[in-house]
Amino acid sequence: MKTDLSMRAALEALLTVSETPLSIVTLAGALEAPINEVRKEIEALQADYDSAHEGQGRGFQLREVGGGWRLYVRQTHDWGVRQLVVNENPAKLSQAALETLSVIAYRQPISRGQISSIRGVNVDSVVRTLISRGLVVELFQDQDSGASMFGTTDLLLEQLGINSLEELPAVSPHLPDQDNID
Amino acid sequence: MKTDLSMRAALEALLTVSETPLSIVTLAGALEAPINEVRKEIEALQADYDSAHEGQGRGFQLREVGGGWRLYVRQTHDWGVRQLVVNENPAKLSQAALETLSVIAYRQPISRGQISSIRGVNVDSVVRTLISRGLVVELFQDQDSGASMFGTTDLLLEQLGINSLEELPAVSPHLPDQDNID
Amino acid sequence: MAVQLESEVDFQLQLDNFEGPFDLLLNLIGRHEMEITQVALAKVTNEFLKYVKGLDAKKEIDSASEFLVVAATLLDMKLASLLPQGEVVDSEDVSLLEARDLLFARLLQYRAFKEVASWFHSALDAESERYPRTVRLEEPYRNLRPELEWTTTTEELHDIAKAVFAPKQVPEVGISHLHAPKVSIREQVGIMVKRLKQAGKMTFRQLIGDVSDRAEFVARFLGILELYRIGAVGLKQEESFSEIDIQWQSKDVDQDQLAKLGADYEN
Repeated sequence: MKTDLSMRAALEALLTVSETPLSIVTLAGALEAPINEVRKEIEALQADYDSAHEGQGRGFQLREVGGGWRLYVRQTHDWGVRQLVVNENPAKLSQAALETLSVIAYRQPISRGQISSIRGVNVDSVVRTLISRGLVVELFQDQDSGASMFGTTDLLLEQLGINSLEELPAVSPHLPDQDNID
Repeated sequence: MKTDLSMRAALEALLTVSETPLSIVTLAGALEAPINEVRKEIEALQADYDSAHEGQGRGFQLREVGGGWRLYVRQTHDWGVRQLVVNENPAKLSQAALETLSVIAYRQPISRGQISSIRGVNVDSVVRTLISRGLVVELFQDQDSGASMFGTTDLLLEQLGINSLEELPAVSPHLPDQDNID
Repeated sequence: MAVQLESEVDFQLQLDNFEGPFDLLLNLIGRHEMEITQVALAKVTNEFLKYVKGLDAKKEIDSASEFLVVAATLLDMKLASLLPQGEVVDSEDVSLLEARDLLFARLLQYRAFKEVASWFHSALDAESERYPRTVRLEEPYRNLRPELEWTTTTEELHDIAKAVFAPKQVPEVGISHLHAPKVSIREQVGIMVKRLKQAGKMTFRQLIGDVSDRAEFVARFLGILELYRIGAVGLKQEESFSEIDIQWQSKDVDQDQLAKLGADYEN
């Protein structure tokens, strides 16, 4: 049987990686622990985070939302987070992002690996940016490879002022077949 | 002027929202705080997390990896997390790719030809794979030979779980000097 | 394709299993449970040569030449070990010693990187089991991002696409490891013709006496063969491994033909 403190640490581990709120039942299942105890320890953690740093609380807090528990930024620190978000997300797309976007526009549906082999660099973070900007979406998963296949959105068409991808001027006929590229 | 504790909480907030390692410079920029202090407080947080819960450490830890700081699940708790989230691991590198990667890591900047001469085989396609995985980049072109010179990326450091090339293990003491060999 | 090897243990080697000559050599030495020493190299030379014989040079053109270089060095070493140990140190002995040391050095170097590659393997493996926090930015904060400033027109996007899709400059074949500056056979022929015209007759050893570089050596050898082909020189060798005499034969050889000699090898 685990001591309370090690269960508390195990709960922290789960909360660290979870994107969605975790219900007490889910947490108890993952740790193979009684529901009552899990609830008790979760609440102890919440109090711990709220009272830390001499009562001002940690930069994150535990909140029960929609039937589950999740780590959130503590509101007090909005300012720093806002600065970080602004600094890390320039208003204009970088050249790398534009190049990647053009590859996706002309070659969709296309996987990250296929884009990489055309551009000759790793494109993971650039694709993430394009998705977060709403210009690119994951369309589906390739049945064979399991790779996510990406395409462009209506927002891109809107930004370009066109109605459909067919209005994009064709690229040169020298263009090698997709098959020859990856 | 903020007290140390409130800076510590603000740093926690930034680490909570970030999906990538944050460099001290980025953190200091977001908080408009001196770099020295940020580093001091980050290290204090790291120690805090490691010593919490009566010395067993919190379920998360702060690690400096690939040039930045990031929250990770503490290794002790990986087993619990594994049931909850699926790690999307990229395909494993081949033996040839691993050997080429290690040559580049220790001998950068290095050209394809120089790698070939150490490995005794043509390395073009392996280098291409490493580039598209984001582990290797072309640094510059050699002025004399025009050859592309390659080096490793921060992403490699991140995926190795280290913060700088200096943390690589020493190569065999028998290793002769490059100059004497090619 | 598999090669049967002479060995206490009967085993077969699959050609595809080896990444280059060092990989093979290390494996052979490892199978005999020996450290990398001259003795070890001498012992595995036969096995290595058998393997090289089985190389499909067309299929493995990339690595075949490397295998041959290593095979040649091993053969040299084996020959040298058969010769009586004299005190005479001529330039051939010195170059043999150099070739041997180079082979040792490269083999050790290869092994060192192979060892360290296993650290990379385990570090990458271990780290892929770690869990960083990768939680997407919370909704309210996502809206804090500065609005996207879109300034790219359809034409510009098209231009970018064209540039990205344009065939990349073909990466130069890695020849820098051949290290030597390019040696021109035409040039080497010129040097040799001048000397032969003066002397009338020289041994091949004399003709290459001033050569220190392997590529130059090869160029002169090929040059002699070319000269022989157009009838400019006669060749005579009394017995295997004895001196090769080269006789300048044609005082009125076609100068055009002579000038073009070796041009086929360039570019």
